[in-house]
Amino acid sequence: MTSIVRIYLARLLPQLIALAAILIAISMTFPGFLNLEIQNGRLYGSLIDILNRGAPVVLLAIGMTVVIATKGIDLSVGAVMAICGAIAASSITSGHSLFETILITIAVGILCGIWNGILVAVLDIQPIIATLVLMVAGRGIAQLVTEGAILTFNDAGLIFIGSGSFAGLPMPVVVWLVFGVLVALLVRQSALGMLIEAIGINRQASTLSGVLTPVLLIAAYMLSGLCAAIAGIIAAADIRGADANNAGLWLELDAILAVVVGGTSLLGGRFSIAASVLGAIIIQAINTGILLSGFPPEFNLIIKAAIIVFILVLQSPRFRTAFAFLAVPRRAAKTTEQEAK
Amino acid sequence: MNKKYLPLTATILIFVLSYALCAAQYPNILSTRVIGNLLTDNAFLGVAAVGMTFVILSGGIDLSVGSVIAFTGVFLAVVLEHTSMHPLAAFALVLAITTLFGVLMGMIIHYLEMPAFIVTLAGMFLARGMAFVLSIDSIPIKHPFYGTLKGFYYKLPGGGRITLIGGLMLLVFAVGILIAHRTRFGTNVYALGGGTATAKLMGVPVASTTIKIYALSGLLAGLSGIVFSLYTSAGYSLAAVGVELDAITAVVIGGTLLTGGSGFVAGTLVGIFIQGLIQTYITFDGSLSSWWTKILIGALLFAFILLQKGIIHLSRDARQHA
Amino acid sequence: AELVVGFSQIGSESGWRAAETTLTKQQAEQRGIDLKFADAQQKQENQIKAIRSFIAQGVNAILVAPVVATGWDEVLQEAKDAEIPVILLDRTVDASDDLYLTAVTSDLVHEGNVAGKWLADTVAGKPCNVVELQGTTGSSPAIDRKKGFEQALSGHDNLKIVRSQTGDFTRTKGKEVMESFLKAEGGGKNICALYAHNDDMAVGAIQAIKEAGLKPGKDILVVSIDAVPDIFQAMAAGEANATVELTPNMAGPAFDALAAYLKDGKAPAKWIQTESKLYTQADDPMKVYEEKKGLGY
Amino acid sequence: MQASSDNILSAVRIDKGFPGTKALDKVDFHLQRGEVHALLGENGAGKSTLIKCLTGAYRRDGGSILLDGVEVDPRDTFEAQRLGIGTVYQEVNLLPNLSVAENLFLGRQPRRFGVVDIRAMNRKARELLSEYELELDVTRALASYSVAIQQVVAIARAVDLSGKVLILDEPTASLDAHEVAMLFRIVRRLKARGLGIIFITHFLEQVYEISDRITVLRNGRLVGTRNTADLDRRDLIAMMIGRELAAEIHAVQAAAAEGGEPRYRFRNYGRRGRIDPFDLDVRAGEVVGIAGLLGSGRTETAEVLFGAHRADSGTAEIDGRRVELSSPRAAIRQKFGFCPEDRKTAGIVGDLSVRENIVLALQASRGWTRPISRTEQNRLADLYIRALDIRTADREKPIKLLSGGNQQKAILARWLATEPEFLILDEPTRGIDVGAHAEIVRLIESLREKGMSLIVISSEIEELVAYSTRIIVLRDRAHVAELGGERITAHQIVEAIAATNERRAS
Ligand SMILES: Nc1ncnc2c1ncn2[C@@H]1O[C@H](COP(=O)(O)OP(=O)(O)OP(=O)(O)O)[C@@H](O)[C@H]1O
Ligand SMILES: Nc1ncnc2c1ncn2[C@@H]1O[C@H](COP(=O)(O)OP(=O)(O)OP(=O)(O)O)[C@@H](O)[C@H]1O
Ligand SMILES: [Mg+2]
Ligand SMILES: [Mg+2]
Repeated sequence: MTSIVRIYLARLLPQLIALAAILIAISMTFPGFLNLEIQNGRLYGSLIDILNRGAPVVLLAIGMTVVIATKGIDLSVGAVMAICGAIAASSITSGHSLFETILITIAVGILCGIWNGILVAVLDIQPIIATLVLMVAGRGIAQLVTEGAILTFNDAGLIFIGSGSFAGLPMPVVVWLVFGVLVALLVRQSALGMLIEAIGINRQASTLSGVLTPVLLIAAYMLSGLCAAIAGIIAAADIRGADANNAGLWLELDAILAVVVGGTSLLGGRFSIAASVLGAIIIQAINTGILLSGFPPEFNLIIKAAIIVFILVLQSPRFRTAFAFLAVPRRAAKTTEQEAK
Repeated sequence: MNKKYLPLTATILIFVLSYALCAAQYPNILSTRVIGNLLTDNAFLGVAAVGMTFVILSGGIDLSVGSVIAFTGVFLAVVLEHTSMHPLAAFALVLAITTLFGVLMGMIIHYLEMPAFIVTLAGMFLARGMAFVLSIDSIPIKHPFYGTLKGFYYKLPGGGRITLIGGLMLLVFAVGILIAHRTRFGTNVYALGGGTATAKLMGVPVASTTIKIYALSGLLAGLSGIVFSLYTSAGYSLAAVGVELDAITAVVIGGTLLTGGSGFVAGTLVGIFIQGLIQTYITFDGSLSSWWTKILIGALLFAFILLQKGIIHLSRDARQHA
Repeated sequence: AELVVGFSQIGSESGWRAAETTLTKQQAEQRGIDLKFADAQQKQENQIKAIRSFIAQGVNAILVAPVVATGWDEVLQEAKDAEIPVILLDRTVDASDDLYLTAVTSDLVHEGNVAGKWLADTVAGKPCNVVELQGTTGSSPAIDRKKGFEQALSGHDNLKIVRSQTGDFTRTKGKEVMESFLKAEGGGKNICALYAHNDDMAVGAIQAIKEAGLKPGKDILVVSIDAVPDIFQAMAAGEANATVELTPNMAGPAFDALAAYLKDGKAPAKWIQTESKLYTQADDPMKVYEEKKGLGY
Repeated sequence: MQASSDNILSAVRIDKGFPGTKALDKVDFHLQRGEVHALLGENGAGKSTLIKCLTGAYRRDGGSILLDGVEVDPRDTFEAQRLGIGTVYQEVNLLPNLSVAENLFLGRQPRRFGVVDIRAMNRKARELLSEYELELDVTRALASYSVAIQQVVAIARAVDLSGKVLILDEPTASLDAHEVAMLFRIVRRLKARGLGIIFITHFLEQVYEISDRITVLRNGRLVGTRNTADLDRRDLIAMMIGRELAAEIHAVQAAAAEGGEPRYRFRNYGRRGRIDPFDLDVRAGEVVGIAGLLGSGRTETAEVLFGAHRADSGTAEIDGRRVELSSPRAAIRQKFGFCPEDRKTAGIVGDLSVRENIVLALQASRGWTRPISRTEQNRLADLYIRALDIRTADREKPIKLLSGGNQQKAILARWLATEPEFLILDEPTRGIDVGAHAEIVRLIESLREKGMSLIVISSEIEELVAYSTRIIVLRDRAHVAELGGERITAHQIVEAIAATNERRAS
């Protein structure tokens, strides 16, 4: 058991270090950053904001991780978020119950995933382009639902998902924590994880070994659609309205970034849900840090770019090997000495 | 016919067919004006897409082009406004900067073994950030030389024009085709796309090729920025958002595989025209709401990809049975 | 024959924009005009393409809502050469004014100014820390509304902008940025007023203020611009204090000017300025809300 | 040993370690001018690693390299090529997406006016390949040719690049007798020109046929260098595996299958454009060998049988019951198994561990909802690592880091773990060392004895003779002859291939 924990920690170490470094950097520029207090029965503070605001990207990153593990990519998640937010809002305003609304919305998200999956797995279209179709058209569909306006709602239940709290934590945090653990368990306790990795590494060999490649590929995109649906509900519930024009806009890039910061290769194969979640939190920490820093907004992008490059350099295999060499220069020097004699 | 020309042929076929279809509905689409516009309006995209083609052929991707275009425009506007530098000198300077930017990204990608997607994503943030820092305002460029350059065009019968930038795009494509298919560098690009490890074992200079590819993309993004600044006579930090996706789409519609190693620069030109045609068609129709516009663009994109797949599939089968 | 007018719209990035599109279509329909609509997806190059296409089609007139002020000379010249009148909607351009017939816009700087004046008058000399939610960095409303607001504040040393960050004109970002403002300024105790470049960001920020346990509209004054329906609901609930109207009906005056011009060649004034009306809680917000909510916002 | 002036290439005390493995431990190697030097050793002995260190593909940890008595340090393979070292690396290492001609001349394309002269390049490519009796469309992508042809192209490229030294790492693994003979003619010619040639193979006949000296590695260490003429086969094997081998391939005739009803009955089975319809019966406890020239359709037969390419004509029956073998999954459900020929692209799942590669097919057939427990996975992996003697530091090592032969064994293990009843092996002994070779042959026999039905494709006729109860001969994508019982001899098979050849020719 402890060895499993250790393996896990070793895998997540770079991400944990990066996150710690960023948190420390922010708290140095902004002293009150680490403060936590209880307010209205829920935890309140910048750290909680990071977890809360990070919810959509965390959720998207969970689905994206699995898709990327199959050597795919899903550019449509932002648009699917918008569609699902719009569906949720219009369903709740047209009188459906909360339960029905969530059910319908999730079904729509999964349907979007199936569409992407069929394009990739059955029609054999390259994932970037296959999902680009829905990325472009999807936002149009979302706007069609809301007719370009922000569709507001007042259903207390739906709003609760966005800004309520449970056990002292904001609901979005509870949702992604529970969902993340569920997906991680599903993937790792079943054989799904390994089979998906096999497909991502060598699709042909996997198919020849009897892996049900198309079905698993579609399932991966379905999961991504599901994640986008939940993220869409949270985003809409957060502002009590569905903003089809802006919900999830460019979030697909953040989600991909989160997966990569989490150390999953874009070439497919080995993946870790936990690491991607950490990656998403790192990205949100950067965003929140920038907001707290008080720099003029013109500098936002430069700061973000610089920090990302920094983290990625730290994680790059080359840098790590160079670091490993620095760590053992003594022994190496000794052997060469001996050889000289 | 050689099998490798199949995607290209399919793309051209689809373009010709759909052009004919559009013309049947709106005869005006055949006017030289529309054809001239197709060249001029897509010039900056075309120039950037040539660089993107090389990057994608090598198995990489460059998400920074849109931001680099914006940066170039703002840089030119600021320089021309605040100094007495001649535009040509400013062009040279900005091209040097964007090329260097590409070199840097290439070096990070190669030496630090980081995925191009992420490195260029950071590059995208950085370039746009630099544009913001230079100026958040949109700055008009009033230098008389710009007027001179715009004065160069070839008037077609019927009111259409082949403008300088439209011609420049065709030239860039011609040079791109030459580089891709008739130089050792070009073959090396394809070699990288076929597999970096193998290419390395075969003696391809992977480091210098990778760096040159991103340098070329940076150079062409810069050139595209110049074209864009000529096109709009202005520099604006929010310009050209998402152009990288348009360029990637054009490259892929043009029959190039995103996995690298297979495709044609010429295909990208057709891809650009197909996208331009979609836009023109939608404007000519003029009855679509904002949302239906998006949905239709997505649907047409899908239709093109599907058609391409279908044609390739059919002709493969036909040959096998032959 | 009926009049064919091309309309190049920026896109559909906000409810206000959707309302403008709806109203333009309505106005065209009322006048029996065949409106050719082109959505530019936020891209200037698409707008230029659309205008060129309109010219190629030979429309009778062109409406443009320019996404940015610069870069229009060439294409406007082409329209002029083709003798097609162009009318600018809701934003002006940086080009010689003989290239277009007229511009129907509000004055963005003035809008910021109205908001600033209201705030200065309301706090009446008391010291007040203001936080500002900017629009999309680099967009002209963000730049001008900031400028106008700052102009109104100059000379009032009691008013100080302590934090200013972009909220991208969206509710989500408005809420997120406001959350960090509240944290950064002692839980909101140091903030006396919020100025948002549009109502959507204000609506998001109001929620953030409430979730932080403060009362928007009282603990923190809220003033914003656009006058979309939802802000009137907030005003009715006492959670927002004032908004400056940017009317989405730019097309009405534009079509009127066009009709006059086509009828007897009477060139309208180069600038038809729309009113930047200030609404406060005193203006029966619920009634305005009811009026506005059917307009496609 | 001191580097003599006759040495064209010397490697002194080469060290190379990988995380967890010491692949080369102070290895000395001296190659003389005008000799063919065989580099031998078991799978994973470090042969390929030594080659890669010599040619700059890997950075060595220590030691020096002398070329013509001058110390050199090729930083990459490009530099090695410039120094006159041409190399064929193990597994075809060419670019499938480039044309044949581009592969041959990559990096040194003929130029005119600064641009590549494609016509001249294609002409030169055709000339080059005509020496190898290959008439190819050199403008077509390499991927459209079979592994064997790709191998010949790789050899042609390396030979053309080798001014001083030619290195061949298992070049003959996918070649048949005819191509091998051709290759040897070329090697002899280069040798006469004074080149030094390093030759790695697991075929000992070839070693004795062509090499002058032999160097043997074991576990990354140098065992010794001998003159081929002075070293007999038994001693050589002992040097390689560190002990006496009981028997290599026992060239005993496999017991003829008892009569009885065939379990598997394929009628008029085929796929247009790939393999002509054929009839095939396989009984339980029978090994059907498939022989034929390169590109004769052996692999295609296997793929159609396994459903990797769906048959478009004919029927398949198992125990008299009709079955649809429409996909690998369907075939696996009927307890089929298939070890593909091209292990790099169709066999291994590179980044997964040896354990995961072994359990993959079993897990796939159980479905994702019924995971094999970790303990069970470990048990299976350990079982087959031991049973097939897979050389790996531990079962968690990514399979791509194993040597080629050991990868092959792991794929075999993948199928054995599913306990198949009908196993198709396409070139199962390719790239496998003598010891393991004998083991695999023994394994095939024991599987047959247990009542399994096997189809084995091999280019090694001797080997086919050893274990087949029946042999099918293919030519031009058609099954043309069947040999059984007494008629299974190497001579008869060669005759059958040749006879059909003549019949076609006439
Ligand atoms: N890149 C690598 N990383 C880690 N270990 C490696 C790597 N390449 C090879 N090895 C290990 O080094 C050892 C030597 O491998 P090598 O490929 O040189 O064997 P070989 O003698 O060529 O075997 P074969 O006959 O099977 O080709 C093996 O134990 C292998 O697992
Ligand atoms: N001499 C040749 N010239 C051109 N193409 C060839 C030649 N030999 C084989 N091919 C092609 O290579 C493919 C290989 O077929 P297949 O794999 O079934 O052959 P095989 O008998 O298994 O041979 P191998 O020894 O390569 O495994 C065929 O599709 C054929 O078109
Ligand atoms: Mg080897
Ligand atoms: Mg074969």
